[in-house]
Amino acid sequence: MLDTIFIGLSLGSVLLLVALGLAITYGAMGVINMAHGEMVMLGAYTAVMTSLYLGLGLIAAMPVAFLVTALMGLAIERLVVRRLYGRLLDTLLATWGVAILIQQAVRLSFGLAFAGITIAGLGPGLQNVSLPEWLGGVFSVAGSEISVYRSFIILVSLLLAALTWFLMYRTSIGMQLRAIMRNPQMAAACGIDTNRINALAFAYGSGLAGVAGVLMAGFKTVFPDMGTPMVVDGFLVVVMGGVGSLVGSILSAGILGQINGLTAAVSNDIIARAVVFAVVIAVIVWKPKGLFSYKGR
Amino acid sequence: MSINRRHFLTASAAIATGAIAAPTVFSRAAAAADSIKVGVLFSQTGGLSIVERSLTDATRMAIAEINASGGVLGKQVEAVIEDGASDPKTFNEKASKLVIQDRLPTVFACYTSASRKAVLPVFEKRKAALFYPTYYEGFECSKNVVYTGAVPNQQLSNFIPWIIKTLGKKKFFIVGSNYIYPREMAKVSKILIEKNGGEWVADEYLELGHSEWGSMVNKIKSSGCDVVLSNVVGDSVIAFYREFKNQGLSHDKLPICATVTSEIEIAAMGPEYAVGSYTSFPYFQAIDTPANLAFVERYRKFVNDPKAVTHHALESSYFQVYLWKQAVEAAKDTSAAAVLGAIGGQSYAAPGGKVTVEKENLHTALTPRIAQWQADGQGKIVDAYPEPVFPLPYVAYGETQQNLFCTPAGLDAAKLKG
Amino acid sequence: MRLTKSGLNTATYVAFIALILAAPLVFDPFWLNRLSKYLVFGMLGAAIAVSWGYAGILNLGQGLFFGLGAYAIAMSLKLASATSLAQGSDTPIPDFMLWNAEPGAPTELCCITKGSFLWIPFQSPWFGIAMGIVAPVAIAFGLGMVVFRKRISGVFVSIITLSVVLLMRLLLVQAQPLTNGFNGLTDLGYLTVLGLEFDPYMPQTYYLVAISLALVLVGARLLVETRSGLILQAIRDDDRRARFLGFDVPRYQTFFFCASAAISGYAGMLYVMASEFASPTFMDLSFSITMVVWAAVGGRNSILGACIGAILINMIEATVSETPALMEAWRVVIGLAFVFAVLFLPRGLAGLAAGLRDWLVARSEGARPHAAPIPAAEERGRA
Amino acid sequence: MIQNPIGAPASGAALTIDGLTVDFAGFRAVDTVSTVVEAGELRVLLGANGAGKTTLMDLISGKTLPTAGRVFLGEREITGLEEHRISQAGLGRKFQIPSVFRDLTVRRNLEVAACRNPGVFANLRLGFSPAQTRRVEDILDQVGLVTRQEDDAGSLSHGETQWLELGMLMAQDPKVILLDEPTAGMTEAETMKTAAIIKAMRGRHTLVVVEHDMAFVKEIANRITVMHLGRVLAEGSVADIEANAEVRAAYLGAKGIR
Repeated sequence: MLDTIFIGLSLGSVLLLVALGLAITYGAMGVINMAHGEMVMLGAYTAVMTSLYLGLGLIAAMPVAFLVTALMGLAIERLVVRRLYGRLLDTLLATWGVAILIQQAVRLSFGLAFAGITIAGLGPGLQNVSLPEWLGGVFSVAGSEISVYRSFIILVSLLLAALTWFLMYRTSIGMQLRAIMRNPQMAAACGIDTNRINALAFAYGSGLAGVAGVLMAGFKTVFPDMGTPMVVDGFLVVVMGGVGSLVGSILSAGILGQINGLTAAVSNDIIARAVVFAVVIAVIVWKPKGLFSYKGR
Repeated sequence: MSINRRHFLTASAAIATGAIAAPTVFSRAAAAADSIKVGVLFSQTGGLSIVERSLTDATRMAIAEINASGGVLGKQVEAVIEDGASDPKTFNEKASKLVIQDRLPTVFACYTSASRKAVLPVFEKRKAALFYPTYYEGFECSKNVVYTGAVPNQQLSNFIPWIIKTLGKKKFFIVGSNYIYPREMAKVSKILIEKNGGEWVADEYLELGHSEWGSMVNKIKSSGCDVVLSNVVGDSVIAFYREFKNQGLSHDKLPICATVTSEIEIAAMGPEYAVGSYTSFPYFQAIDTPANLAFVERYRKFVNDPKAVTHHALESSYFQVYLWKQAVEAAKDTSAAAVLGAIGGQSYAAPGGKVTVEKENLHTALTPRIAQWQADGQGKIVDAYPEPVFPLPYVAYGETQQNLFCTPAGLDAAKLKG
Repeated sequence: MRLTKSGLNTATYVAFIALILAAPLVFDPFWLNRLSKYLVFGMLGAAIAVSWGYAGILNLGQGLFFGLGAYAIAMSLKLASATSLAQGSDTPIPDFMLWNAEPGAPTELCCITKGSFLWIPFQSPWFGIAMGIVAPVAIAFGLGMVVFRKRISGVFVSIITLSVVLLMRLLLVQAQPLTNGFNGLTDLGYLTVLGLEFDPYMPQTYYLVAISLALVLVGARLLVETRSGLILQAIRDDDRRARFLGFDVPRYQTFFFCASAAISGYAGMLYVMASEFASPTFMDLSFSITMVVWAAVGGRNSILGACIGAILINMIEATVSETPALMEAWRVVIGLAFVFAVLFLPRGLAGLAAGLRDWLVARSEGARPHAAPIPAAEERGRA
Repeated sequence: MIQNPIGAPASGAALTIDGLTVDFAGFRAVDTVSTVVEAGELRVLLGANGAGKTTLMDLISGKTLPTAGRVFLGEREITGLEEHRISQAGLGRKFQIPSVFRDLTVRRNLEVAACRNPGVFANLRLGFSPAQTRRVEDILDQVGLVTRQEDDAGSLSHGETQWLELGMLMAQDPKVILLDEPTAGMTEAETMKTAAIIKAMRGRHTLVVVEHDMAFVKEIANRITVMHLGRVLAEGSVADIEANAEVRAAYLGAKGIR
């Protein structure tokens, strides 16, 4: 039983990793960034490349990945998203195009494949990252074997959530961002540089996705399409939790993780996934604003 | 009807060239007249391109070799390559382009069953020949397809008894991706397990492409099994093996015995996660024969990648071009009917050993082998059949070499009921 | 001659329909078949314009309706195929059911696997055709009644439709003994109506598709021109205002959602006839999003525009992907095209055409256009 | 249940409000408000910001559900019905922030409002009857938007948008119309034109108007209801209210009505 709950917790933490960035870009900025999954993918590739060429380990790869994907996010915000504020559903379509572009760029080693140059670590193939010794294996708690790496992911995702909370609620940038969330015109009128704050927030959200990618690389396959299914799950978490509510995203990731883990334990993973979809649909129909919406009503 | 259509074709082809249909301008079918054109259709893009690009490469390599040694019937072979984009819809469309627009009698195509099923109507109704290089679930008896990959009996009939008798493992946990191939492999396995005195404790499935293995591995841990039979495909494989080790399981005590895990997946997951596990395939890169070593060498040179791996479907993609060449030369004709008529009985000394296309069902006799994965990412062959095994696509229904269901006349459906 | 907006609009429809009906004079059977698939996609574009452009409902699960239509007719055609008749049973039975069934199960549709009796009525192709419309409409109706009654709008509708299509796809693949799972339904018979066999490479199939598309375009256009269509657009602009004018908003939304579903289901059926297979990939998320992008590029507020957008993008995709130099890069080209279309053509190609139209009208009136082009449609339903 | 001080609606009453109360988590935005608006009357609702005027309109028109109390339109009870049902029963409403169909032309806006039949199937027909067309053209004329009829409503000025919304209410032709600050943000000239339109609507409709501009109020009002902190403070003719000491104290301050 304990290991089942642990698995649920772990599934939830993986969901949260992806959803955290979305909670910023979608929840706070209203941008449906379909390329978020590709940010995760780029983060994972950063882990592959840094270990291949710089000999960096998983931990050291995290800040690098954060930087790489944050810069990428900044570029996307500048070039695409900025032109689409207020056209929520159009951001979905444009970033879908961006997602296709990024995927194919990685697959073609950023165009170098045309010149016949292959770069180890890129290209269409499957890549991987080895875990450091101390993150592999298991430890025992009350007779249950608990995976070290999964515990590590839970820890990191909670730390990142706490960091995000701190940035949002305890710094002036976070306060400005929350002001923009509620009323962009008013915030601009109050002298908040909305362009700058939006760009920073988008970069931060993308950077979180990059860190998530590094952690994914530690136990999943790294390949150009890896991000696509993740972004859907991430959106479900954020919408169910209540758009704009960080705590809501955290709790809904936890709830969906446990539902998934428990259902998978008593029946199977396919049913578990179906149940997760059904729960999300039911919650949105029941409470369209999400479980923990920051607005009243 | 056929006269009608031909008339229609010639009448409209001329107009079409200059018409708004710009795409016809790019048709490469109208190239040099004294070459023999064949179609090649695998995914160059999308998720499956990971594997399928290597199949295109192997096919191109075989064609290049054939051309270098004088071609077929004195003519050069020219490949018309299209991209299936990992999507059955696109496979269907491109297959109809190759067969109907470019009028190619023979196409080397498809990795997944789903894509093969999507192109099948194009080949069957338009009487073209499809060479299909992948191991698959069986249950097909098309007279327009030459199957050069393994069918369940060629992967399992040696594997299951070997696991039970040699490894001494008796309690199977069967796990697979949720589609027809793993389900059929499971069905055949269960028959064999029970026949050999073993038992199976679970038969579980995950969505294709699923990469979250936490729950499943936890289930395996608590199931009390002593061996895992994996029919998991694609990138899920990697996540599976990694999770398996991360949750503290080891192949020494609880080996994964797989039917799909090939050199590609092993290289992608990092060999340390697979050391000690087993796979059953007719071909492994590690087959230690001069022919195979030379083949691996040539392939690496061809794709300009000194670390490129070879695998079962890749080898089949390669040798099936030679089988086609032999059939064309035997018939002295490149038409689909001639190729399909002459292909039965053709044998070829493939990198992995002798292969023969059986006259009865156009499937290929292959040599089952079992390999144990080593730290260098190569399989060590631990068991091999002394000779190629006859393919039985309907083995789950009790098909035997003496009592074939798929015959030159087609499928004998009456036998399915028994 | 004085040009009018509506006159030019009608002329565009007439010209387009004349063009697709004349295509067999120019194209060979292969391109005709390929074109018929693209016309089907064009029909999907029109369906999206109805629900997105006119009703403001961005359905990210349009593939569900397409897939249901496709499976409905594919089930009938599967039972009509030669192999289904040759499975050693008195009644036709799909080959895959035999090898998915438990050993020793009776080889009858009634009871070979759990739920296989659902296939029995599909022995009549008319039932399959009817279900191809009825099933999508029924699901759209149920979904609409719940979602729109609860006043869910905008991106939340999108998320719900997206979840529903993913859920249905999951169940479809899971129900392998009934649906052949991931491999989908292939090896189908031809639909034969009144002795006319619809071989996908014969002109009659093309004409079936082309005439269907013409009817759908005209029908959809008329539908949105009715008072109900007008009220629907009013609801899209401001549902609260419409409510206070006395209109039962959810009913209007559900009605047009169903209309869009019916068109998509019909398109699914035609696609099966043109391509001879049905696959769960029709319900892939990427396919549903791709459809929306077609409509966005063509012009979400224009039925004909969205339709032409779908046809054009597919033609370009085919051309680019069959150009050897671009074999691997064609997706980059397509991705870039999407981004640019969304950024710089918010009203799609139809917006360009409308600008041209207004310019022509203004010129023929001898005056300069009196109003600037309509600004980009505001996104409704921001949370 | 709150006691009913008025009882069943009197015949001749267009709108009867009986003990209407709404409680937002302990805060009573509208507290046992009762009043009767006679058919053909133009009633002005007066009150400071937060007095509960707009909330009262929300409760009448079905936007918000009341905690207690009842609303009658004529003799029919409309408490708790959905907005479109209340509207079908004969109540129209203009919002404080003008609300029109921005992507439709001015004419189309009025045509939508003139579709008397609410059903989706009943409206599956093309075009409008000559009578409806005439009506739409009359209204265009009355609200002075004839020259702009083919423009998108989104391109109208603030004042024009207000007039269009008033025109839509005319086209809808309900018995009772609620107008929430019809002159908010208007210039002097625009206000005068609005007053003219509202006067023209009088007689044909019963009107309830929320308004701050006292000059405007004096121009149009029959009777005034003053609200304060969610309750009715006073009700009477313009002169009555101007003379009312309680109103002066609570709302108008010492200076009285200018």
